Amino acid sequence: MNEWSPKITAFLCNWCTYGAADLAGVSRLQYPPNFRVIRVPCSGRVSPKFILAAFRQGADGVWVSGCHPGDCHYLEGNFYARRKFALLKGLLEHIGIEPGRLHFSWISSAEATKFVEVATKVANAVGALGPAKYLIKQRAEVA
Amino acid sequence: MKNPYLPYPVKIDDIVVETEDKNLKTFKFVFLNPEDEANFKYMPGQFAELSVPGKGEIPIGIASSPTEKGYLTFTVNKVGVVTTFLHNMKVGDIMGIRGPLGNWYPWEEMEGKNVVIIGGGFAFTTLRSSVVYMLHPQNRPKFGKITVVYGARNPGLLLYKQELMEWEKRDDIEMHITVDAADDPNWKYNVGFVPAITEQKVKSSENAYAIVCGPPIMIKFTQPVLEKLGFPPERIILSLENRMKCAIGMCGRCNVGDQFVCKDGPVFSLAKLRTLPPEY
Amino acid sequence: MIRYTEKIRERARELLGQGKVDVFIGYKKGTVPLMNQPVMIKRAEDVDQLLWDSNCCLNLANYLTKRTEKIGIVANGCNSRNIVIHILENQIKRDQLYILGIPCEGTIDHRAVLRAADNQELLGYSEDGKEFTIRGAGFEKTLKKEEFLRTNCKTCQHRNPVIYDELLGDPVPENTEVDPFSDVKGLETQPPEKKWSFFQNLISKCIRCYACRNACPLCYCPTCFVDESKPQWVGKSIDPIDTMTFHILRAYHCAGRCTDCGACERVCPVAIPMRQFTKKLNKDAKELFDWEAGLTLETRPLFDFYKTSDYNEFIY
Amino acid sequence: MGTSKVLKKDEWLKVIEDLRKGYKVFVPTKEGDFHFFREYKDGIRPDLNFSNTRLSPKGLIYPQSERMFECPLSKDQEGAFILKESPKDFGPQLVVGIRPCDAYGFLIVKRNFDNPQYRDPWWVRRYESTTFVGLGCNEPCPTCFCNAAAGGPFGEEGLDLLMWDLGDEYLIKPITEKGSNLLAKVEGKEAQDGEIKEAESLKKESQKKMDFSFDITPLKNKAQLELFNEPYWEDVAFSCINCGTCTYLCPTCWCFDIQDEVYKNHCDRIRNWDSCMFPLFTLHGSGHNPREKKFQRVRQRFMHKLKYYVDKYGNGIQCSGCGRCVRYCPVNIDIRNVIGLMCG
Repeated sequence: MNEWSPKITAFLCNWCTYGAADLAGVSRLQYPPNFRVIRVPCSGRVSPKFILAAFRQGADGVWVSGCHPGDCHYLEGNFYARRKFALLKGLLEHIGIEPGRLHFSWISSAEATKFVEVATKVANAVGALGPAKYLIKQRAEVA
Repeated sequence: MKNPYLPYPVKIDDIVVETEDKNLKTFKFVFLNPEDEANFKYMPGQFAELSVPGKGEIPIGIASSPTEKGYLTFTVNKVGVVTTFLHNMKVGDIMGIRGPLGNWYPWEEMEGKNVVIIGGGFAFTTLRSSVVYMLHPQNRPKFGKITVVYGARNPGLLLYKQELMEWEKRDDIEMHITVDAADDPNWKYNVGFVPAITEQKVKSSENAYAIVCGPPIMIKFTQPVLEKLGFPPERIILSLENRMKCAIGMCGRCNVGDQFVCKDGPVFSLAKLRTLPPEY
Repeated sequence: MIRYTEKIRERARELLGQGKVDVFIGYKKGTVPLMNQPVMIKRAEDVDQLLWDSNCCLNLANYLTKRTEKIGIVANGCNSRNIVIHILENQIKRDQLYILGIPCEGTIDHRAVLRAADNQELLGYSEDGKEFTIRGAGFEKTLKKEEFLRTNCKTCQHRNPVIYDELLGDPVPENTEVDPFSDVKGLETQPPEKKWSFFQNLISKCIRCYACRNACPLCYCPTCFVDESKPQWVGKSIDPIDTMTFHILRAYHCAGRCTDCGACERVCPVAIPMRQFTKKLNKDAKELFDWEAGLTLETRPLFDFYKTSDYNEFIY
Repeated sequence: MGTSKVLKKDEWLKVIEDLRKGYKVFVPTKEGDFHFFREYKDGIRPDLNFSNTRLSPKGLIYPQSERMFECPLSKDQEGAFILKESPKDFGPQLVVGIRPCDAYGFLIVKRNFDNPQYRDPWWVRRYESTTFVGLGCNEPCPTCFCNAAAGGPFGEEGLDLLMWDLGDEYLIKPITEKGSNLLAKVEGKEAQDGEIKEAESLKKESQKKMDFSFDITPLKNKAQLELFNEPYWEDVAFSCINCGTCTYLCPTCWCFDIQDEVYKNHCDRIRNWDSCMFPLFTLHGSGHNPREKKFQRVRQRFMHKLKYYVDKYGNGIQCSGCGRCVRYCPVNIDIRNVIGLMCG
């Protein structure tokens, strides 16, 4: 039973995706158990530093999910987040983080089914890549 | 070769919350190895590095007196990473202490002299050590009159309250406790800033040394008062703080001119400080 | 470009003399060949220190952050774009500045020049139009400037200042033919492991002196993320992952702001081409948002506004 | 200290190669456009045809990042929370081709790390187990000023052996007993009068090429506060970008930081080079910073090197004249000019 299964850090917006996860739970919908959820007030709160910190600490994947464009509780947080993430994703992939490790989604609190779908998709994508190889902080390589 | 960076292992023996805002706690440590205690010979005014593995080290003045055997105490303000972690540690936890470090108040020089101790806020730690040291029956005859002016913003922020009250009752030490403001109608001590109380209560600088520890603003306004009272700068003793890492004069950050606060200090006379750049 | 020197001196003298500016920021000749030093002139009689040649590589916008005086400054294309960013980000006010614009014909890559001199010691440098001459013990070489341009200058598409109070020469033609991102595109086609080892290798000599960060006019945060302790984002040793984290975050802080002035690479004591990080961001900003930093005072910075129609394809 | 020997260049390099049996040998080698000291392993090509290494060799004795102590952090493990020295190899090292300025630099730093009160165990053990084979400079760089700051282009202090490049051969002079013992085991012909004369004249020629000089008396005589309060510091510091290039490349800058790192319930206490150019260097927990402004930090660096060190040790300035900071300062702050100002 020592089979590897991915650890995925999920930054979920309190106002939508986190609710969707809840709803999926109470609706008894099955989704992969690979996520370590961090509840954030808005996808706009997710600093690129958080995502790097997750990878550094050994996350095999990172998933950020917020409200649909136009539905942000703070009106426009997710619009700003979208710009930030677009460039961040490009940069991380450029330095060698595989494209399937970092995921973004918009899921409203009513979309339990979408939550399950995306969670499955993310878990499968990360699972297919195997354990994270790059940017993991190990014991310091020093003299 | 003795490794001067290696802390002695110690155990937290007791934790006392000192102030009402709970930001200051006094930690009592005992050495895990008795021979380490024998090696840890210190004088009031010195400091040590409290070493919390995984978090780092912090330089803290030793609040206990060498006359108190079997343990060390440190009063720590909760500010950064290490102190915050330390505040959450429990009695029985193991950590490290590295020291004693730095110089001490000029005890040899002060023998036979009157001593005025002026402290503010949570900078009273090594002053507490000094008072306990001087009041020890073996040491008390070595000093003349001992006067203490100690102030805090309000009564709840005074350190070592119980001891202060005990000292108040003694006749071999003159206590002037003060607060900036008190809303307690039963407050029976002084109200006023430390420099003002010093001016009112300290009558003479004759044959006397003044040891001053406190926030920069207090020191700034106490200096002229002391000079007015006639204390020459050689007899105004201050204890400095600077960011430190190694605390043995090697890492290079705490210097004030060519002096290292960690190794050549932290205790300097005002006369000495006047020859040095004011980088503290 | 030596021809600008006299004009700069003349105008700086007048501006200082007439009290239109309190100080004038420009370059002076350094004590080492191929090296000029940023300088702040306070008195009209000192303006003869000022010069302009192909070694004016440090970005002067660096020296504007939070200054309060009225400042005269020289600015070529990239420097002027960084001045725009400084104004947009409230680091300096437009009306504090008197900008002498310099249509720029590029600056030279001192490392390439030294290579051409077989890394022999240089004792002298002079330039004349499209050529420059280096001298050392027993040798003298005249080289064509266009062959020794810094890599960012070679692909620069904004050589003329975008903001100025007066232009010191006729605008130079912009070089729109070249593809500034050909190297990035090449790497993009590589598999992840190749990319990772490329960047690991790229930063392997890094000593974390932070010259790249500090030479960058975009890096003016009072507390840099590397200095934050609660939480601590990145370790301080030269552990390769910590070093990589530093470079990723440093670059990302420049996202949508980098003008590719090349100061970071120019100052690196171990010659790390760290523009490979920022160029990817510049490329994506251009392709996804049609964005180039610091071109106009009229638009907010890239991350300070959005469109509902922004690129969304990467989001489920 | 015994007699000098003369060896053909390739013979001497062969000797060095063979010495890898008894020593960890470090040699200058070219990587990209410049030279670094690297451990002489297979695949490394020593290159003694260089002006100087980009980074000073201080890292061979005092690595940029070094694990000091470690301990487990979970209660059920033995020795939890009790730091122990990390195991290290302090076996004999041999540094070949170090320039006299850099070797002299170690002597400057030694006064800090090896003093009557405290000895830095890592620095001292590594320094003591290292043999330094210097290479004199026939052609000093225009930025060099070791003649004024230290022992000059063929200075012997801090070296165990000194090599002269005589064209096809090296003349190797023993300086210390350590060096002499090493050289005694090397087969080579004894240096002849002619060769010794040639070496002497190379030294004189080289010294003649260096034109910067200064008199240290004003640095000694002026009060700290007088120099500290000079009006020129803001101008000196104007162009500074507060990077750590000068301090990290310097053979005589020794400041460090100590950091704890945790990995999987294991604590490492690591020390890293630090720089007085960084604001964090002196930042208090309260937020107060005694050297808050850029010019204060620049002033600190020069005051430390040119005044505080002079006062503290009475043994010259804290600079060996290697010229790296002059050359590689991104904004051309030239210590020689600052010396001029401070002595003026």
